[in-house]
Amino acid sequence: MTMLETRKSETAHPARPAPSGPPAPEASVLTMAGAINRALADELAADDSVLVFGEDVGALGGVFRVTDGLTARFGESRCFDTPLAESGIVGTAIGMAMNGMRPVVEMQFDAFAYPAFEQVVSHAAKMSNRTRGAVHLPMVIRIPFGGGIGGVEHHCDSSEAYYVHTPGLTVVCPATPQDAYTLLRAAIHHPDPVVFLEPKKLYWSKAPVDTTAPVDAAEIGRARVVREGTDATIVTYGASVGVALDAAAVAETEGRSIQVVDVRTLTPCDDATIFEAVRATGRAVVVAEAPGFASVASELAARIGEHCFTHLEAPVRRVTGFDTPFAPPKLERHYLPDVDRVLDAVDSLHWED
Amino acid sequence: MTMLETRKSETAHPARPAPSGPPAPEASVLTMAGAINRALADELAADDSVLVFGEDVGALGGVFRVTDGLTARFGESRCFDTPLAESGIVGTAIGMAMNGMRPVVEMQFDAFAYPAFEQVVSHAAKMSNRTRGAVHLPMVIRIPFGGGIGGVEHHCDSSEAYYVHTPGLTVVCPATPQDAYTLLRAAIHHPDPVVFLEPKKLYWSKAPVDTTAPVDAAEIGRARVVREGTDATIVTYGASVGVALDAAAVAETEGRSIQVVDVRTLTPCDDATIFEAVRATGRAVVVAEAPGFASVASELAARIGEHCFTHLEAPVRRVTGFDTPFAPPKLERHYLPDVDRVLDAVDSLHWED
Amino acid sequence: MISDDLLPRETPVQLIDEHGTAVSDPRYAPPSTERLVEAYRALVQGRRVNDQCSALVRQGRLAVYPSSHGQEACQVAAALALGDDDWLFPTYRDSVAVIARSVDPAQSLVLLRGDWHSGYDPKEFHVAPQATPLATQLLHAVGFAHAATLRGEPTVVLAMCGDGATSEGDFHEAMNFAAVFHVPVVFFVQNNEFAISVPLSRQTAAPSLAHKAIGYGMPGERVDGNDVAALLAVLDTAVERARSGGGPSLVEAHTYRMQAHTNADDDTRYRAREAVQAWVERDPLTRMQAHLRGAGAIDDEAEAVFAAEAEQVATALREAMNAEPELDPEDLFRFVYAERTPQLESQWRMLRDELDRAAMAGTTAGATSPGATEGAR
Amino acid sequence: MISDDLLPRETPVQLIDEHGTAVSDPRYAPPSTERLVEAYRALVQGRRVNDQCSALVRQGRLAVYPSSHGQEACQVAAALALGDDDWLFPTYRDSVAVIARSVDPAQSLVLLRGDWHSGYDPKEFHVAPQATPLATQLLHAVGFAHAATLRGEPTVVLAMCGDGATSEGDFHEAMNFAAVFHVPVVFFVQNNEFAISVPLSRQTAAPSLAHKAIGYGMPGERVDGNDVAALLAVLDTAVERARSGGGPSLVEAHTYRMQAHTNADDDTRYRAREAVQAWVERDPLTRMQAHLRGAGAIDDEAEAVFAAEAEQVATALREAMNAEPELDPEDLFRFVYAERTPQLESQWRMLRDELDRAAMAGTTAGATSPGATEGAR
Ligand SMILES: Cc1ncc(C[n+]2csc(CCOP(=O)(O)OP(=O)(O)O)c2C)c(N)n1
Ligand SMILES: Cc1ncc(C[n+]2csc(CCOP(=O)(O)OP(=O)(O)O)c2C)c(N)n1
Ligand SMILES: [Mg+2]
Ligand SMILES: [Mg+2]
Repeated sequence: MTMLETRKSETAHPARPAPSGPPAPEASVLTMAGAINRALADELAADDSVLVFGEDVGALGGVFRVTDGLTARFGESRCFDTPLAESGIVGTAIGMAMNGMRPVVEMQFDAFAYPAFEQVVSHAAKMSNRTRGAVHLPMVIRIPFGGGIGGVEHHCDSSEAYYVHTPGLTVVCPATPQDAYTLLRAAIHHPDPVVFLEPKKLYWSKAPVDTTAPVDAAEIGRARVVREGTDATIVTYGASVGVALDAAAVAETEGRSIQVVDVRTLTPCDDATIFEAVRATGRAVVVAEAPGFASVASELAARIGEHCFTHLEAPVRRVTGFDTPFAPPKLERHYLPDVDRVLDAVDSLHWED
Repeated sequence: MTMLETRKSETAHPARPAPSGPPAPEASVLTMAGAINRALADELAADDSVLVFGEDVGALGGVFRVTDGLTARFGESRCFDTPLAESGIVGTAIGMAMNGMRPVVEMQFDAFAYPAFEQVVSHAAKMSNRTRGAVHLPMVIRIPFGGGIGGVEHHCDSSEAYYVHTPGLTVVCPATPQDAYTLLRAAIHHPDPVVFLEPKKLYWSKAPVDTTAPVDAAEIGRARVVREGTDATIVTYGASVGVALDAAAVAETEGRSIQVVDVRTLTPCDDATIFEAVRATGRAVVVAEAPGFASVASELAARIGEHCFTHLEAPVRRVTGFDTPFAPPKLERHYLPDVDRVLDAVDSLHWED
Repeated sequence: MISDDLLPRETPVQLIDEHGTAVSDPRYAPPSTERLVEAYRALVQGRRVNDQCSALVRQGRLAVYPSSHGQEACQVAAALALGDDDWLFPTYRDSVAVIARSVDPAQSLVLLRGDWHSGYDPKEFHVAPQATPLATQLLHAVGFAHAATLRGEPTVVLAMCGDGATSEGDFHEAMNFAAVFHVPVVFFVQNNEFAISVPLSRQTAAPSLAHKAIGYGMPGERVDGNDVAALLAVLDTAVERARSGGGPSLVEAHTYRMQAHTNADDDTRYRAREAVQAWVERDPLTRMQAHLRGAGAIDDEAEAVFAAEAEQVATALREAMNAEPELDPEDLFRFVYAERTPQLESQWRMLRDELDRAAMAGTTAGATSPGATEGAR
Repeated sequence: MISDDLLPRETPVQLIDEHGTAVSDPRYAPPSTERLVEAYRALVQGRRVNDQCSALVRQGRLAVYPSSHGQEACQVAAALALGDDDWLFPTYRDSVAVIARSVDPAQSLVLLRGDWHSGYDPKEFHVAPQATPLATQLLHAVGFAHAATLRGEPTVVLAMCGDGATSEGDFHEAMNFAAVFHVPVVFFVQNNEFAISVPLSRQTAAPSLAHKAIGYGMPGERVDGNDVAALLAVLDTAVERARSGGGPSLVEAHTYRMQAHTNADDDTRYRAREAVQAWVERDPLTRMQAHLRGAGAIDDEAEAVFAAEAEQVATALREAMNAEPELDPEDLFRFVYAERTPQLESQWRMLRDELDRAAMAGTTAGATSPGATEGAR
């Protein structure tokens, strides 16, 4: 069922300023959900071929209210509800993209995107390659993902590993309202299918968002150092960026200077930024919520291990979800990577050497 | 469509002896397809609750003839064809396992297992956890996987990363007829769902198979050193084991002693055997066909990097499929890891130090 | 022509109308008065459980509750139509049916309370875990029934889903497998006119959901989903057909979701109050009450007994929900596999170590908030 | 009642019987003789292409070929029923339909030859890539048609699949989306009685596949799949309905797969020769030939022209297949994304470097066999 503990989350996650410099004077304070809503509205307004559809995205405005008001403003033909079938949603989006549209579809929760898996992996990801580039699929699959909202089973999966492993997909994951806005607009402009992962835990986090900057396609594929530091580097994304920043703040009180890299785009991976950051400190911790085995965290650890080998003072540590199904709400605090666990990992980075 | 280049493969892959010691006198020479067929037959004979079903597994005996003769021998109610729907196959197998059966289902090709993804990830993998162990699902999902047979699009995916990342699944991958027999019987006895990956390229490889040893549950979760060596360790599985052994043979002529570990069970991972092997040589190459990004190879590289750090003379190298959709038949030789590519990786292991 | 038998009637089967008056039907005999009294008793209890759960959500004792308020006739009939050895495959909204199959209400709410993913032993009650991913459980039901058939057991399986769930591919595959293998499954669709905010007209263009049955070669029937007598008669027939080797069938119950999808939903965004109001008159309880009173089968005294019983169930439920159970974090690792893997063992050791350190530092057990962290280190 | 219009007839529509005799139909007028001659010409060509391809497989010039031998009437009618601006969404077995839409035969065989995953530009011919994962393309077809509708374009989409594919969840979801959004799609099922080895009776228990239509609220029709006249009449009607805003419909053609599933299949394992033999008499070509000859619409001369044309196509195809095209390994990296990622660029550099080294060592371009390896190092 739809488990919406918005009230809970609304207070739990303090605002964190967008890391992309001081907000422009035009910036308004938005939640991440609001920023996504704004990005959708701005794209719907700018381009007639943009369409928004999925389950409950119309009159209801989505179970997270991300599409609130879009049908009222743009009409039933631009933002509409579909029958309850995720393969149907992604499959028809592919057909629409083949025919000149730029569909942006919503999967209601991460685990409910699995019925669409074949359409995503065997078609969305492969159509351009199949047709030697004759048919591109400019489409966005929005997936609310991750935990931290006290959701019941199937409502808190972190499914990014499935998508990043699939060649042909571009996978994006914002950690701030500003990035949610910026990256979603870039994703809608992107010529290829983008899986856009929205950290549920951050939907109600607030920050100033500049909506005036021109859409910059190059934002996709660009990681960002969101905190400078000299002793160790935390590489992370999504809701874990906040955990990493909190851990870095605690570490600072203990005399350790921790750099934090927000990966932002999971594929393609911004190796240059990540490797430079890790080489500068010589120590790395990768943090992510998903089960660790064969995950994005594994890939980041493996790449860093391979390309920064001679710079590393210690093994790359991973702080991830356990290799178990996501915890029930009352045990979720034990499951999710938290500040303590990140600091333990930092502690283990061979400081004695 | 079903692309069956059995004739081609039959000759292309020379027999390689089972690495588990000299064959018992009872051993008969079997292809891997034959060994799997034998394991199925032996389990069907031994246990009334074992059932085999899927697309074309009945009268036809499967598009790879793996289930040949089973319906004739055990009857329509033990080995039967289903309607053409993979979610239906896995979903009903779950229900059967809930009700005391031990279903062994066949997905016709790896990419055709994707329609069943939700049933695999949200149910097969989670039912035991969901019910606090009250409902176990002793079921096996057999998936012919990988390339090397000149198959067209969708017929050569290596999809293991999707399964190993999913907690609750046990993922097994034999590299020899003997292991196919041994591990499949163990998988059918296993109390939890097993994804059993059959390297298509090896279906017609032949070797002596001892079918008399008692079923040993502990075979699942056990890696094996299939070639001793002192200079570097190749960690691999499935069809790539043969490539690794060939590469090791070439390396030997060049004066390098290469150890080869066949992982056999992808989850749970036999860390002890793998780490011991890598620590002994101080150098490691991971080889697998699947696209490398966030793959089993990433995980192996990351774990080795983390746990063998102080023993490593060089970064862990990965030789994997490209991060592209699988190549069309005529370009497949460029795509698949081959001896040369493995040797190049070995060459890069900082020998100058 | 075979197909005529498979098509549903134009109007849903009804045996007792909105005023409690019996309606005679050419095909379905009304259930015995005894059975109707039993059903009414369960209806009263079901309504009380629904309303208690909604209250518990408001009090913060339950995380979420998808109420079947207004759909209790379907819930009760689904449970009562089955024998003890039969199996029920319910969804998240079917807690009342689960409870009517004698699962302890507190156990049935473990999922919605957030303690674990399911709270009862399916094998003890012959009730599968309540399914969240829509329509997936229909396939489990078919496989389950198929296994029983292969062993020659007389088990019948009743599998529930909503109108929205019929759009999923798994619905189709389950119907088809059931028909091809001719297994004893009754597919019971509660058409409550909404899938969260999406009305039936956006879900299907079919004359009715029961019209889907012919496309699989099984009979489809439509029934008034607020008439427990009609539901029992139709489901009894379907169960009997299944048990006697007649194969699967599809029953569509026309009912209405009287409350929001869950407490977290705001149904004023997508439906008019009058539409909801119109269904108050079709309430399954008042109708049966009027009928049984009219038939002299229940009186004030019987009603008082039923109400008291229901109140007892509610009280027990309240008390159970007010007690805070001790949850064991090690459970996260206990049931993933029959045998814990080395990886999970080492992950548990890491967590246990964290918990031990936190306990030593005097913080409460469990991973700690950022503030508490510093103390623990 | 609405549903009656949606049910198919008890027997498939037939306008020309197995002996070539015209049969009159209350609803469907026969296509003009001109159109039938055009269709016959395409049938002759389609048969020739099928047989040429099977020969090319035997000669090792084509990796695999799923022949539509015996199903050419369906193939031809699917292509001819559409206007130039309409779109066809075919499967792996529909090469003849693709070619009848004027895709160069050699381009249509790129997939099956193994050069690439598809060989023609879908936008040039208004033909989607031939789909391998069953039933998935039906959803693409629906989305494609929906987009056209939203822009007010008159495009009609004809989406093909086999009897086996109707069991997939995507079939269901496509039918349902099409009906709910009332989009101009004709679902055209070639029921050739087999899905590889699995007979129709194991695929469905429905009275017919066309009976599924009513479950979505669209009309279903059954047609003799070896009668190109009936096929044209029925598909024309369905296309016309779609174009004029009448929404989607489902057409089931009863035909037969005369050969094994592909050359790699051995159909003696699962069907009797007599069963296949029985369908020889219903061959779509001989029937149309007899009819047109009887009507005096074609004579020896015309037949000779058609045969010569078909032979030309076959010759061109043979020649194209005998030429070994130069394949560029860099293509592996070119089309994955519109812009090559840094990772793919470095992977291509690695491969290029291997190729360069191999070339320098005098081996042929491409990754090398173990034997050649040593030389290259
Ligand atoms: C596969 C899947 N997709 C989406 C959801 C989210 N979801 C939960 S309930 C629901 C609506 C279900 O409607 P219906 O089947 O009519 O049942 P009802 O809630 O009315 O009882 C949705 C979309 C889900 N649980 N599973
Ligand atoms: C999703 C999926 N599952 C399995 C297959 C393998 N497969 C290819 S063709 C085929 C049979 C298809 O039968 P049908 O739909 O009747 O078409 P026909 O081959 O008779 O034209 C199967 C099982 C596939 N291509 N896609
Ligand atoms: Mg509903
Ligand atoms: Mg067929």
